[in-house]
Amino acid sequence: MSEDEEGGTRVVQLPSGERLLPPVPGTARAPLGQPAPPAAHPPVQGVAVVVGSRPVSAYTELTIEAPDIAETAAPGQFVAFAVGGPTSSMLLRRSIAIAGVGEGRFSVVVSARAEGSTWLATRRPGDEVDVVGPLGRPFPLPPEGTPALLVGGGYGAAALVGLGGLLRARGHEVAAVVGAGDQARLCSVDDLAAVAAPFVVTTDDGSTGRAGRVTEPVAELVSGAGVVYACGPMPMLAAVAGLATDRGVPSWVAVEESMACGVGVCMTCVLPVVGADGRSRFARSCTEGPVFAGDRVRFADVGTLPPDLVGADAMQLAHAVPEEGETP
Amino acid sequence: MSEDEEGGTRVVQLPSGERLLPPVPGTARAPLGQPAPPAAHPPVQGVAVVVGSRPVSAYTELTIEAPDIAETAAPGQFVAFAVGGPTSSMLLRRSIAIAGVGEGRFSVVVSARAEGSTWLATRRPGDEVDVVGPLGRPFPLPPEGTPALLVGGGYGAAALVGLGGLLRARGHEVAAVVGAGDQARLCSVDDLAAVAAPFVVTTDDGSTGRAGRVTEPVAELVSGAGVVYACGPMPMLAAVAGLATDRGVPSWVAVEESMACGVGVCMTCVLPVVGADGRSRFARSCTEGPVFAGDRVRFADVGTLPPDLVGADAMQLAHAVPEEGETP
Amino acid sequence: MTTLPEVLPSVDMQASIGGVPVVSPVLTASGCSSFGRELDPFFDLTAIGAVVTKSVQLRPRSGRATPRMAETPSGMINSIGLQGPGIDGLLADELPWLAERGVRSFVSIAGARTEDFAELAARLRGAPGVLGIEVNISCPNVESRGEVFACNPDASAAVVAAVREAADPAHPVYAKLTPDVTDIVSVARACADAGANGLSMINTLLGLVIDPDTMRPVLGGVTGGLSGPAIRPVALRCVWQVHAALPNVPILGMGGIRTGLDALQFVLAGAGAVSVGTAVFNDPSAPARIHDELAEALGERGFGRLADAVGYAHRAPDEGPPGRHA
Amino acid sequence: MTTLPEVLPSVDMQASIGGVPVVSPVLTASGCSSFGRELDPFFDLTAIGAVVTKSVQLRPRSGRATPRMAETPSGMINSIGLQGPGIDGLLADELPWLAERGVRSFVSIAGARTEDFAELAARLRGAPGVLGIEVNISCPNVESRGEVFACNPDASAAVVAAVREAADPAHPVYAKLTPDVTDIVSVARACADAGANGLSMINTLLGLVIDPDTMRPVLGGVTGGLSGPAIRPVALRCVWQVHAALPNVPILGMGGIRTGLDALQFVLAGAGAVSVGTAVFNDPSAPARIHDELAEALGERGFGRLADAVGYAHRAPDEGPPGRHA
Ligand SMILES: Cc1cc2nc3c(=O)[nH]c(=O)nc-3n(C[C@H](O)[C@H](O)[C@H](O)COP(=O)(O)OP(=O)(O)OC[C@H]3O[C@@H](n4cnc5c(N)ncnc54)[C@H](O)[C@@H]3O)c2cc1C
Ligand SMILES: Cc1cc2nc3c(=O)[nH]c(=O)nc-3n(C[C@H](O)[C@H](O)[C@H](O)COP(=O)(O)OP(=O)(O)OC[C@H]3O[C@@H](n4cnc5c(N)ncnc54)[C@H](O)[C@@H]3O)c2cc1C
Ligand SMILES: Cc1cc2nc3c(=O)[nH]c(=O)nc-3n(C[C@H](O)[C@H](O)[C@H](O)COP(=O)(O)O)c2cc1C
Ligand SMILES: Cc1cc2nc3c(=O)[nH]c(=O)nc-3n(C[C@H](O)[C@H](O)[C@H](O)COP(=O)(O)O)c2cc1C
Ligand code: FES
Ligand code: FES
Repeated sequence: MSEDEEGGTRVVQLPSGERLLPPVPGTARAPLGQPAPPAAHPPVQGVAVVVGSRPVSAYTELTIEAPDIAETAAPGQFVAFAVGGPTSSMLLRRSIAIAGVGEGRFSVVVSARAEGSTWLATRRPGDEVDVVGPLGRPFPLPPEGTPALLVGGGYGAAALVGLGGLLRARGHEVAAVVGAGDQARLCSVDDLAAVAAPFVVTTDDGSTGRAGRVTEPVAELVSGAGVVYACGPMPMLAAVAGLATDRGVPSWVAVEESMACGVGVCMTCVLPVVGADGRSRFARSCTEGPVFAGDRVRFADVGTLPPDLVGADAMQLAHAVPEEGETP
Repeated sequence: MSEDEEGGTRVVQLPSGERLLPPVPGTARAPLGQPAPPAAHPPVQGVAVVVGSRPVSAYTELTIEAPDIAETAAPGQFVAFAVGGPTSSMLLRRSIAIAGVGEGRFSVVVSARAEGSTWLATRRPGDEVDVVGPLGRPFPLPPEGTPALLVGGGYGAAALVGLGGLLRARGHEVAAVVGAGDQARLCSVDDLAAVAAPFVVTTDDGSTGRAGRVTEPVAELVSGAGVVYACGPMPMLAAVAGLATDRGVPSWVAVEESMACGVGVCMTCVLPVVGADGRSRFARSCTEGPVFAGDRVRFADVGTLPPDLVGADAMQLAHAVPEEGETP
Repeated sequence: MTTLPEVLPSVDMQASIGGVPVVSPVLTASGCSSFGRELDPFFDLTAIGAVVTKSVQLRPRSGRATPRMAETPSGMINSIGLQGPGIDGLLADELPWLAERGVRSFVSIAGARTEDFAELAARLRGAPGVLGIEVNISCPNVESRGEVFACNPDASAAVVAAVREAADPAHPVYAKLTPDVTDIVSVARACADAGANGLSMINTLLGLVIDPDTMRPVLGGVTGGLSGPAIRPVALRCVWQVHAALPNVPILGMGGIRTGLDALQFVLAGAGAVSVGTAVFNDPSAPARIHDELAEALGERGFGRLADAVGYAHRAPDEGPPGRHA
Repeated sequence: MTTLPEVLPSVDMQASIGGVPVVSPVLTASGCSSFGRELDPFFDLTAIGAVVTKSVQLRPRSGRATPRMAETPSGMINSIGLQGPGIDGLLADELPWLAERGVRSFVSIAGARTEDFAELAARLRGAPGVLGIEVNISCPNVESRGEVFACNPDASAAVVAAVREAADPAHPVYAKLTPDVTDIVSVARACADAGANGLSMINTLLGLVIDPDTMRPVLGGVTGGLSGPAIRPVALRCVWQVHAALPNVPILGMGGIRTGLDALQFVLAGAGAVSVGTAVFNDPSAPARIHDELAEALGERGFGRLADAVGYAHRAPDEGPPGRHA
């Protein structure tokens, strides 16, 4: 797993010995989790007013007045913001998970990274933002009575708060593990502590909670869970999904891939996913995700072109012939 | 003359019968005014804080804390602002005349036109702006005792306020004519009224003051003046300079040409000007202007390539041969 | 769904794609609206000229490994690798969905050999709702050591002729040109002479971005295509040059169109219709918005019909300002 | 004058222009800093690699009628028409001013015939403070119906050979290439084979903007050159391709450089030095700032010397992350 809570590492290194896919020959394996079903409501686009902004550890929580989004969003979905204002040189939207909804408003937790997310994190109450949402597929809910384990990394924990509340309201037992590189990059600790027990906090540097990665407490808690939900950096998702799959527990992960459009038209946000027919394809994380069954995502192959992908054979040609401008 | 106070019209149409240059053959003509000398101080670049913003008729007056600029600027000079913030798609600076200086601050009057000037006009106290200045050549001051006539059009009047005060402080008689399309586009009326007598206001639509152009009162007042200073749209400058020259009165005009750099390195801001040697050249309005002797600017030729310009002969070649991409 | 502000009733926005009338001169751009479905929540797909579908090849393609894009100043570069379902998937799943809803599709096809293009065109005969065919010749030609077809007038002409021959005669065939050539007019002329009913201009410019962290090219494919407002002046120049040289060849203009005034520039330069690509990523309802803004801009300038504005910027210097052209 | 923040002492920023050492790899770009004087108030001109002077021709030129520029998204187009004092004015007024202050000048020359270039190069023999000659071959060639020299490998080679022959042997000669060609590597190779000591890349892209009010092209010259951050990915692609094909030919990289990280991309792609053009209009002290930012960026990435980073992005996939390259 990477040190980098804000993501960016593409090739996932799992703790040695662990393999996610394909299954070790001869090993008994549960059937794969179902693909997450699409959302019930289509997205809308419009200008919305920022009604609240507050620092949340290393991040900024924005609250935005947008009844049409707030009233239809489900946990696991995200929104996409235009950034930089009308004369911006930044054309692409920034995708941000919905952290909470209520009273016609929704909230997001923004980590100021490069220029676009920094612009977003510096919006103040009264400012207007152009936002599209709710986008993507929500976390599917488990059968009645299933105990759930929630695992959040960095600002990813924020996306689990709504889910935690919903599960508790429906009578599920909820456990949670929340981790980050250090105390400042922990997020939504109080909100998740209020709905989850046991509730474990980890930091890589031990600045608060248990020292180390989320994987240790997850390994301890997963056997007691009937379903695992995870949101955070890709290496964490890979590890958590791996632990769940190994124990035969279904898992749902909300992935984070670089997105140009957020609405499914550009094909930039793909990752290799095993489809309902058992064949792998490059699936769009914006419209076919961001929530995928944890055992369907081929984490180890992210950033590569696995030869068994549907249509990978047709690419050979392109690879044999150097395209204009590529080095031979 | 054009209706458009905010400029844009390039080919100057003077009231019929009037010709500025070349002189009507046989007409006795005074020697041309001297080229304006360069400023005493070089420009500086830096970030400055907006300390005041207020609406001034149809415009916005900004006050900016920048001692290094405020303490060296002379009337007629301008500053150049970067616009749109760090992620702006607008690369070029916007040139704005300095309207006043004092206490380490300078003020400008901004007309929100397209995106860049609109961004500038919406800056608020506390905001930071990146500004270069003071730029260009100031208005040369007349010999002691010379009565001066100031003529301002639209927001151009603002650039004359400092000059008016300076002339009065040095004991000159000062008259002024201030005009605009309508009342809302008049500017600096009170400031100029305080230093000038006679003081005449005109509006094209008669919404306040005398109905009509500034040219009528200027024609009446120019004979009483020993020097004329004008700032405003190009067609107004052409007409005022023409009236002054015809009466043998020297004039100084502060021109407004589209500028990419404002500091003299790009050659986009040129107009045909008669040089000290009597030959015409494309002169940069940012560094050789914006203040020119009114009888040196070939207003009627602006936007054309007069064949007698130094180096125009070398362009024939380029014209004979269609360049790539030009229609034949 | 965005409700459209009322369009000035005085401007007739009917346009033509190679002779086939369409209700709007605004289309999507290939690869920037997938097969149209995902934009259905954002605007009425039947109110634009057509959905230009993602370039399809004979076989399904996985596309390239990620990363597939990088944002650049006022633009982006991409290297998707033509991920898509292949012609069978297009005919089985995508075209019927569009046709059922009355959405016109302008089908973009791509191949590695001249015969691929011809076969694709033949397969589209009789397909429901197809308005015509856009031939994406900005692909490497395996038979010419991977040289891009559109970089060579002869290779371009060969593809166009084969497609025109194989295609349904009712389907106008547009050749989509790359700006990455020394002389775009010669490629345009070769395509027109080979039977193209129109020209789509421009495809992306070849570009590269290096990641300052990895210190290697960002894209898995090393180079990628630059698109967005950054390239608009280049696109306008191409449209201008080709319209000046071939005033009777219809042009579908594109490259950085984000507003109605941008679209107006393309129309004035000679485009009879326009495609909106990268701007959709910023604003998924851009095609409908741009239609309305263009109608308004034309009306404000005294045009009664879109058709009268096509190529208007080429008028001789002594032709005065526009009157009402109704 | 901007006071420069202290440069990381560990990075050796010495660069070379065709073998001649310079204190900084950052230069100005021709036509974007006039003859240097106007930038003197903003930074120390002796602390950059050189001032690349506005392209000069044999005779003084008035340049074109205005308007000469239009702002575009993250860029601008210009059509100045090479306004300038001619070689006599350059030698009499401009070069002595620079030389007196110890500022190195990289003199850009332009012409309409091969002989013009040769004569200009000869005139520069012995001129004070001249570091070398940049040959702006992106000009129309009167002897070839106005085709731009740089669009044709043979015409480019002829100019380069004539200049190399006529120039002071101590003056490195760089050919400045246009990106508006199908195959920039073939032009680059022709120039290198003809004796160019290096290549400057890229000149502007041919573009056009239409004024929505006049409904005609904005520029007096109809088309103009597109520059600024908008074109950076195209410039980087050109540098990458040419460095990949001709790894031993020095490259002066330019096109949209605005920050040290932008400059770093050019260096990693293969440029031994860079020119800063349009960014100067936005920030007149940009060359000095970019020098400092580049030094810092190199230091942060473990490079001890600029020279070690040149072309670093081309390393094979199995070569690991950078260590310290001192
Ligand atoms: C489904 C989803 C949910 C997310 N939720 C959150 C959240 O709740 N809080 C938060 O701070 N961040 C979240 N992110 C990450 C966030 O989108 C990126 O950090 C942000 O886009 C980076 O913008 P930038 O201007 O700082 O970076 P730049 O690198 O300048 O972005 C350039 C382009 O790349 C895209 N991009 C770069 N990194 C990412 C990324 N990791 N994911 C998606 N697109 C990317 C941007 O959208 C933009 O188009 C989420 C991403 C996804 C996909
Ligand atoms: C010496 C001088 C003094 C000026 N003083 C004032 C003033 O006091 N108040 C005021 O409101 N305006 C003033 N202007 C005009 C002002 O610079 C332009 O209105 C403004 O740049 C337009 O910016 P925009 O973003 O609205 O227009 P855009 O058309 O989007 O500008 C695009 C580019 O063209 C340049 N440009 C366009 N029009 C002009 C112009 N008229 N003059 C110079 N550059 C232009 C811009 O600087 C920019 O680089 C002055 C201009 C000059 C040359
Ligand atoms: C992500 C992406 C994918 C594209 N895919 C295709 C494609 O499959 N076929 C094609 O002809 N053009 C493709 N293009 C090019 C566009 O159709 C269009 O020609 C180009 O992007 C310029 O227009 P724009 O600036 O409006 O995007 C693609 C562009 C982008 C940005
Ligand atoms: C206003 C302007 C004038 C230019 N004049 C010249 C010139 O005289 N000779 C030349 O070789 N390049 C000229 N160029 C091109 C630049 O030197 C440079 O190659 C190009 O602008 C790309 O770099 P940039 O994006 O940093 O500006 C000019 C560019 C601009 C913007
Ligand atoms: S971000 Fe465009 S398809 Fe997913
Ligand atoms: S604005 Fe650049 S030279 Fe005057």
